[in-house]
Amino acid sequence: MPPISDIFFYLFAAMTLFCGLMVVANPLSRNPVTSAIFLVLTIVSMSGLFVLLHAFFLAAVQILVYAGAVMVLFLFVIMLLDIKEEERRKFKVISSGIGALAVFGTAAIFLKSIGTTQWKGATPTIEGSTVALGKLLFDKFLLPFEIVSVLLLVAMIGVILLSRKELK
Amino acid sequence: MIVDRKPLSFWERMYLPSIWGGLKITSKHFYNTVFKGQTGGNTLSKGYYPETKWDVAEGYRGAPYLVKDQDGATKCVSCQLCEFVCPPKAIKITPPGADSQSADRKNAEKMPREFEINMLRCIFCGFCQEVCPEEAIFLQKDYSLTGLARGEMIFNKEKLLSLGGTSGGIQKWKHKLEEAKEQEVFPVETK
Amino acid sequence: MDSLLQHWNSLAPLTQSVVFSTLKVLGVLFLALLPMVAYSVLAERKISAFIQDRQGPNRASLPLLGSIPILGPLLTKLGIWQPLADGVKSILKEDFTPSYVRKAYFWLAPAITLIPAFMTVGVIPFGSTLGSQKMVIADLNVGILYTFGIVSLGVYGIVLAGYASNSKYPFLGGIRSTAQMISYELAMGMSVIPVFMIIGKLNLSDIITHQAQHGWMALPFMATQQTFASYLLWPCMIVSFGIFLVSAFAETNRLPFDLPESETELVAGYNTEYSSMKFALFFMGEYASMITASCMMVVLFFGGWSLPFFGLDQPATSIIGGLAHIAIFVAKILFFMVVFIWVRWMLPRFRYDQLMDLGWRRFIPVALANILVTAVVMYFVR
Amino acid sequence: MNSYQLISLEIATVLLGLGILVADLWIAPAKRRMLGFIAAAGVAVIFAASFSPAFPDFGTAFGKMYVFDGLSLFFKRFFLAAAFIVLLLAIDFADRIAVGISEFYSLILFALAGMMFAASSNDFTLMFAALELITITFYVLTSFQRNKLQSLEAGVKYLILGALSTGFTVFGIALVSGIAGTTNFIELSAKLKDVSGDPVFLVGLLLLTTGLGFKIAAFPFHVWAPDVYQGSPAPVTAFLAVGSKAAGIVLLMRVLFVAVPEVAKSWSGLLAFISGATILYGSLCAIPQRSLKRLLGYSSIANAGFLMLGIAAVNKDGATAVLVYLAGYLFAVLAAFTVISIITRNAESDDISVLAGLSKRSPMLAAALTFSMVSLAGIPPLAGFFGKFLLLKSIIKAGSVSGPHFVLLAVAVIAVVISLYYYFGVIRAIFWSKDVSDHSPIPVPSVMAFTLAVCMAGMFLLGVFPGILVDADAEALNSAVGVFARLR
Amino acid sequence: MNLLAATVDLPSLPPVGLQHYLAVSALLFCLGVLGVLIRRNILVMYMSLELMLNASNLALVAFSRFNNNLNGQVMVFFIITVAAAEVAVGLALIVALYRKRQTAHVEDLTTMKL
Amino acid sequence: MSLLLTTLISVPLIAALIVALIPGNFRFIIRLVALGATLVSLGLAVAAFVQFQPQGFDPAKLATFQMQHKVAWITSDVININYHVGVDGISIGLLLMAAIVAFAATSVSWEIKTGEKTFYLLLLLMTGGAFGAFCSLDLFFFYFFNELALVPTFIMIGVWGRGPQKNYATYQITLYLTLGAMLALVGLIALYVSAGVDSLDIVTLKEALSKKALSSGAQSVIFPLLLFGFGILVGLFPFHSWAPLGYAAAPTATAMMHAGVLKKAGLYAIIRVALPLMPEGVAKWMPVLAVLCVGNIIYCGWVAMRQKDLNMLIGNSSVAHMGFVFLGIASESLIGLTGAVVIMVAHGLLAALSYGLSGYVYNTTGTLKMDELGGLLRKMPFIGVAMVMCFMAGCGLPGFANFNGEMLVMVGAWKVLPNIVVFAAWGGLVISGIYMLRAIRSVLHGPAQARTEKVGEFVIKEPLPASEGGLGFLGAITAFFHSALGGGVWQLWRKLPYALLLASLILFGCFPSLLTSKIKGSIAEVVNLSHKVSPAKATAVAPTPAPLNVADTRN
Repeated sequence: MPPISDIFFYLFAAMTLFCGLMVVANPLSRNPVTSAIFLVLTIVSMSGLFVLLHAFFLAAVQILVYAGAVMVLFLFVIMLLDIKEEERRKFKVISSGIGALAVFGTAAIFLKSIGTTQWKGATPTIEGSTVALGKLLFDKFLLPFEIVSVLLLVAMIGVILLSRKELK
Repeated sequence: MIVDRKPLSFWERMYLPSIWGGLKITSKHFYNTVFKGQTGGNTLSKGYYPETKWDVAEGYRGAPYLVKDQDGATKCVSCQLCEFVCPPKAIKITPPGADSQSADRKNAEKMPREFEINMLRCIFCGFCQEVCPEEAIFLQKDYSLTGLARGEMIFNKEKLLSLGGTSGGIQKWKHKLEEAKEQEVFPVETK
Repeated sequence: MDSLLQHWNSLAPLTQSVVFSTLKVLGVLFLALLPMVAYSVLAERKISAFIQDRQGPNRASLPLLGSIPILGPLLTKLGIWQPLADGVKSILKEDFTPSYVRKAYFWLAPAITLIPAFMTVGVIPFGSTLGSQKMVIADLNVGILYTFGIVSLGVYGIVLAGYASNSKYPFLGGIRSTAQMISYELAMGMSVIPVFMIIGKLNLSDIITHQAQHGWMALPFMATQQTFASYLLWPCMIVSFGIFLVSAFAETNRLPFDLPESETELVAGYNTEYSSMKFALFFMGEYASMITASCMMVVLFFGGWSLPFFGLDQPATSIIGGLAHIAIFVAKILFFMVVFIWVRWMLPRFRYDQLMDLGWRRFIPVALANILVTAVVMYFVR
Repeated sequence: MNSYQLISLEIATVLLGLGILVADLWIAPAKRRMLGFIAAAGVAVIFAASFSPAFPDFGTAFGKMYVFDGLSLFFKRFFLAAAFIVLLLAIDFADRIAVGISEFYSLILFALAGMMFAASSNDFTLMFAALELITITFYVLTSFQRNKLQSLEAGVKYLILGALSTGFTVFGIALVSGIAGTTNFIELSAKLKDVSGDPVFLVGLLLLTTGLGFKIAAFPFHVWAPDVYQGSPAPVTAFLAVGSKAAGIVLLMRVLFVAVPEVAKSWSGLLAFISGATILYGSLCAIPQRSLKRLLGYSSIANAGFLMLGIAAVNKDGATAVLVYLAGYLFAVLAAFTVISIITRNAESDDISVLAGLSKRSPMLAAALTFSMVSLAGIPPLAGFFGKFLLLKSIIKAGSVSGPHFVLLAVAVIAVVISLYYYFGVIRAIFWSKDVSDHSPIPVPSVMAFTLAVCMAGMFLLGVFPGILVDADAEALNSAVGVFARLR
Repeated sequence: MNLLAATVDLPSLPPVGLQHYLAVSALLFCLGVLGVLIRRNILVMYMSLELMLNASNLALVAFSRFNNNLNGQVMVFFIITVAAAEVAVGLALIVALYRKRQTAHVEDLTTMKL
Repeated sequence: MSLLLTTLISVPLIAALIVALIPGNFRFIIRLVALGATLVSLGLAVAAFVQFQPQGFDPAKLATFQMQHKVAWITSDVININYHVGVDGISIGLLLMAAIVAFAATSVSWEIKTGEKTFYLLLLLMTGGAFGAFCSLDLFFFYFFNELALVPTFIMIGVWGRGPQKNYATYQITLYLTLGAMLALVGLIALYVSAGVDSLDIVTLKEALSKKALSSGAQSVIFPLLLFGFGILVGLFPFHSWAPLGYAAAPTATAMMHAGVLKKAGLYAIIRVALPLMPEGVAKWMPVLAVLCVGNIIYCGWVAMRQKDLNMLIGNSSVAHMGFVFLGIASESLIGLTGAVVIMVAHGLLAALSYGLSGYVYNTTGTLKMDELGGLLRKMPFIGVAMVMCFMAGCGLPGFANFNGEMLVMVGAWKVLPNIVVFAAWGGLVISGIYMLRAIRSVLHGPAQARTEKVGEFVIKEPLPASEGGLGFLGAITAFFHSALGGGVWQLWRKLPYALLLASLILFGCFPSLLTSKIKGSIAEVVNLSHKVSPAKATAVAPTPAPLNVADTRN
């Protein structure tokens, strides 16, 4: 009888991968909205995995930022642009097939190497406590934090510049 | 023409006075209703709707019905303009066929074999009345149409005519008939 | 009975907690939340009627209960049975699905709207303790983040409803709602940061405990031991609360920010094409999120279940105390529900650009400044 | 040593950017060009300040996350010099941008700050943050001419492939730092013995290299470069070709030579393959190009290959050669883009035919473009030659250790010949085009003339007296934190 | 636990460790790459890229848990932040392109060809 | 330590700088500056030639270079390069030849009518580069200067070149020469890396490698790189096709400078670097070179016979002449190599003269097709006579310097490569005789054709541009020179370059010891070093110790 967390792991992992697959290769629909919704589901189930890894803060942030903001933005744009053209296009079988083969090869390499790696880590004890994370962020990782803040400023400027109406 | 908006003053921009004003008004009404019993039912009329029916004023435009002229003849000539213009597509007219009675009076062009208004669809917009060349359809005072089944709410020609009553007006067919008769009496010399 | 208790005690602690959790979930959901939603609809109708010189629902009656002398007509007049009638109507009405909608999303959207609103309640401590059980379904360390996370998912329902309806007014409503909710989520999130700066925890139970001891965030005098610091921070908290309150209106799509469903412009926006139960779900979702928002305000700014009188600021030791705390909590929620409803009939709808302007150019800068000021004040206080 | 003193150059740059951004609010639109001068002057001051003797000694900051050593200082100066010239270019470019000229300047400055941080990063976290600052800024910059479809397409292509590279980089970082248990390069190198055999670690490192390969447009991760170079505004292309590429190179050097030196040695065959393929691909594809910017795009791919050559050598000569080569490349490419920017001002096309009769219309531009092409081709006495010389030397030196490098050497030689072909194609268009339709002299704004003078002076100075640079570079590498000093 | 044991009979699976998480993450990453390769809609490609970033997040959190340090989680924090910024810029760009070109399909980006 | 060579190199370069600063419409002044600079450097070269002390060879120690000047340029642990100039017997003759040709080339450049400024600038750069290449003792600088001289070639052919195949020729010459240069560069770097003395200074290298030779593996790689790299620069069969084409398309001065001077730099490098430093490479690869040089001599001679274009003929014959030099090198004998150097000098003068004359013919008649020319001897007596003499020198008539060189080479090679010498003699004497005489007949003799009907000799006179006349004092001086050069002495002046080249050819033809006495010591060292590793072979080739027999080379 596996521990309950393991059961949840398999549950969430299966859900993550299934929804991930549905994002990229949904046999029923090539509608971008469907992809987006499945991506939201992927993210939500992934935050379940985060919880299993005791990263509560990140689990919440994952949902808050990704599902709550990023994906809404995606959906917003998809709807705004009314993008559904791909449904009408012919699916290029050969090039896609080659791409898929390459990816399967890569996946095989990944899995093989993960399978053969010798992990010598200790038993996990760490908790993703918000306080510890915050302290680390403002102490050891202060510099990247500040850089990211500049980055956000840049993104803001960029978005405003790119999306504001043409003056002429 | 572009009219510039009046710039808001500082307090207007803060929204607070408006909120206060809204609060004052609503509280007053709330107090009056709850504690003084000054509801619309009490002050404007003598009760509430199902018991006390509302008297509509003159010129109220409710459900559309068909009307007859003074002679009891159907005014509608089945031109289907109202069917065409009806926004919710509530009107359905079946024109007379070759073998059916064309009109119930002399010298008229034709009348509808069937004329149906689906009152579930009708929005009382009045376009049909507006567009009718024969003044055969009028919005009348009925505002509360109820029924127990959908089928009941589709009013056919008989029902519409019976509900609509008589409306005089220009009596076009009568005049036409008279004109025709006059021509028989005084034939025009053509040489 | 004894044997039952014995059997219960013999169960593993985990099993016990699972059972308790299930009970709490079911209890909160079906005994508290759904009735509250139903009756807030009634409250809304009643209050709106009173404000507009009307009576409001006063006719729905039950066959037997309605004929009880005095009480029966009174309850009927108060509209107590109206929610039941509404429910039955929603279920029995024809569920009309237009032919052009995107079916899957059309069906999903109402459910997606309702679920987040209900899920949020999970972390809210609606009472101190009842017996040995903490009156919160899940006492998360990152409770507030969880709340915000789940709330942020609420927008999907509306967006999808707009998309699925495949018709212009719902679509515009959905788009508006997305932009509005994302914008105000930001202001809302920033407005509560000062609270956490002061308290230093993200756990909602801890927040209430802190307030019970040091005064409510928005009313610092509501404490047994009043501190100078909390008075110094009062202005900051007032600003925080103000922004939170207004943002809550926007987040729940309530007037004066009901742009997504403004009936005069958009013919009720995203739910134009919906009818019967699916519409009812949207309707319930809105009221559920109002309740959630009220809960959040109570927890964050008004001391949750605590009251600085009669020793009610300490976690309850008796069943009575526990029930009293729950009652206090519910009472506070009701207060805010009334505020929500009242405001709806008090203020006209904003224009969309005003709404965005208010969110982005007033609230966010003010919230940021508030964080800064709070930090400075805290630096000098400590 | 105070951490903040060490990052004072970056702080100054960011503050300058913010200042420009804020100053925009009070400055009349007509006078906004002035902001460009302020920005350029500010960068020049920062550049000069980096030579100040009062400047702090080398050291590390923020828990060894940030290193300030010779290598980073060299690259910082490099980036500052590049940004200075790019800003001058941008001033002239201002009237071709519909909106947001002051944002244009400040974005360049922010990208510059990102590059400077990248040069100093000694930790995956900092590296990631800096890299993303650069990349995201460039997403905006490449598509800055929103009214041009080309610019937008370039932006989207850069976006998708840039994000892809970010994905690779991040996953690589995850695996590498996860297996090693640390994100710090130096700590990682200390633990390298334990983990270097781990397949996941190696896969992660490969992904990381791939991601960085994208940034420098190395084969087979080069696909974005030609389109993006062609579509972007000229100053952005120039900055992309010089700054972004150099940032990729310095990070590649840091990762390979500081974090995983032993692995880098054993991978030199792979690196050599990438380098050779990049050189050959860039050179061959450049031949049929008609668009000048696209031509330079392919040439930049080839040049990325040459830079990889120095890295593939995995020795100190190679590292030095990379630095020398970059310095020469800087002036040559910037001069080329300056000229292109001036010429295409009225032409609205960057087809090679716009160069027709340039030698008559504006001898100065003709000379500048010729010199930059000659320098890029690697012909003395210009700066490009010495870089190629050192690169060849380093690879021959590495070749005396292992065999595949000789193949790489042959490829490099062939590519130089090919590159001469297309560079001379440009020179040919300048000097002896048949169908010259326009004979009017091209006005050269004084800013641009100054820019060209700086570039040409740089090219000649570094070409005739490379000693200054080589000494400085060797010293930079000697003082670099990590294992540079141990490289043979 | 025994509550579940009473009702569900699960097949015996190996105890979950780091490698399981890594495998999930690697597969997710590959799915992302697959999406970028086979889909031609820019927005879906971009979503696939987000999938790749998420895969990295999972790997980092797993490593963080099993390495007993928080570095990985900090990294994830940065990645999420940066990804959000990237998406904002990216979508703005895509919208700008759409306004100009009325397409969100990579095969239509053909202004620049050899 | 002497600044003479540095001055020599810098005079043209400084002049180039001055030209760059003069506005482009002061054409006459630009010409004057260029001419003055080349004249000054000619004087300096003569001075150096006179100053050079012929020296014997002491096998015990390495030769010292004269007039050395050394400045540290880059000293770091990555690379160590010094500016180091100096001359020995091999280079002094070439230097003088280069100076003569440069002056001649500048003099005949009156034909250039467009873009003079750039043209003279490039020509001066080329001159400086050529001087630098022959003087440099640091191989880096050798390469550097060589490239410096090569690049202007491409541009000059492209811009001022002629003929329908101009573009094709430009590309071909550019790519071939770059390929050759790159191969050579790789060879040089490999030499630097494997020599292990952290220097490219020929003196240091010689010293180090004579003590500890390169590994045979390194030698067998580096030697062919240098041989073929530099060989391509020279036009070694089968990499020669660029040369005739390029020269046919080049403007006169460029063809003169390149065919005469720059080509020699490659040969010079082979003799200077490849032979003495890598004896094992020599032993391995010399047979190959010997075979290839037959290709040069016979094949190119044969091709030359078929040419209808005068320039193509000269080009191919020039490549054929290079075959003799390769033969001399392949002989690895003192006499043969000395002969090779003599041919290099002689051919430099000869090629310059040929191209100068053909260029003149082209400019007056507008064609170089031999069947469109004819009767020029009567129309242009001076040019005609010079051309006859030039062609005679080309087919190896005694009295001209070429004869001495070819003779020496064949004598030197006879013992080692008798079969090849037979071919060479056949090619050099018979084939070249055939095509040269044919050229003389069709160009100079016979009836005048349509094109040559109305031409005369040295009648070109152009007015001084107004922009230069009105310059005050400077203008007065300019006007003086202009009238002096363009007036009474005009014709004489235009004859000067041809006369100078012809005179040098005859001078070295009649007094070969002027050259050989200077060359022999240095060549002896080269031969000695190139045989160092395989003593058996060395004795077989040169039974008597080489230095003692030097005197025999006087013919």
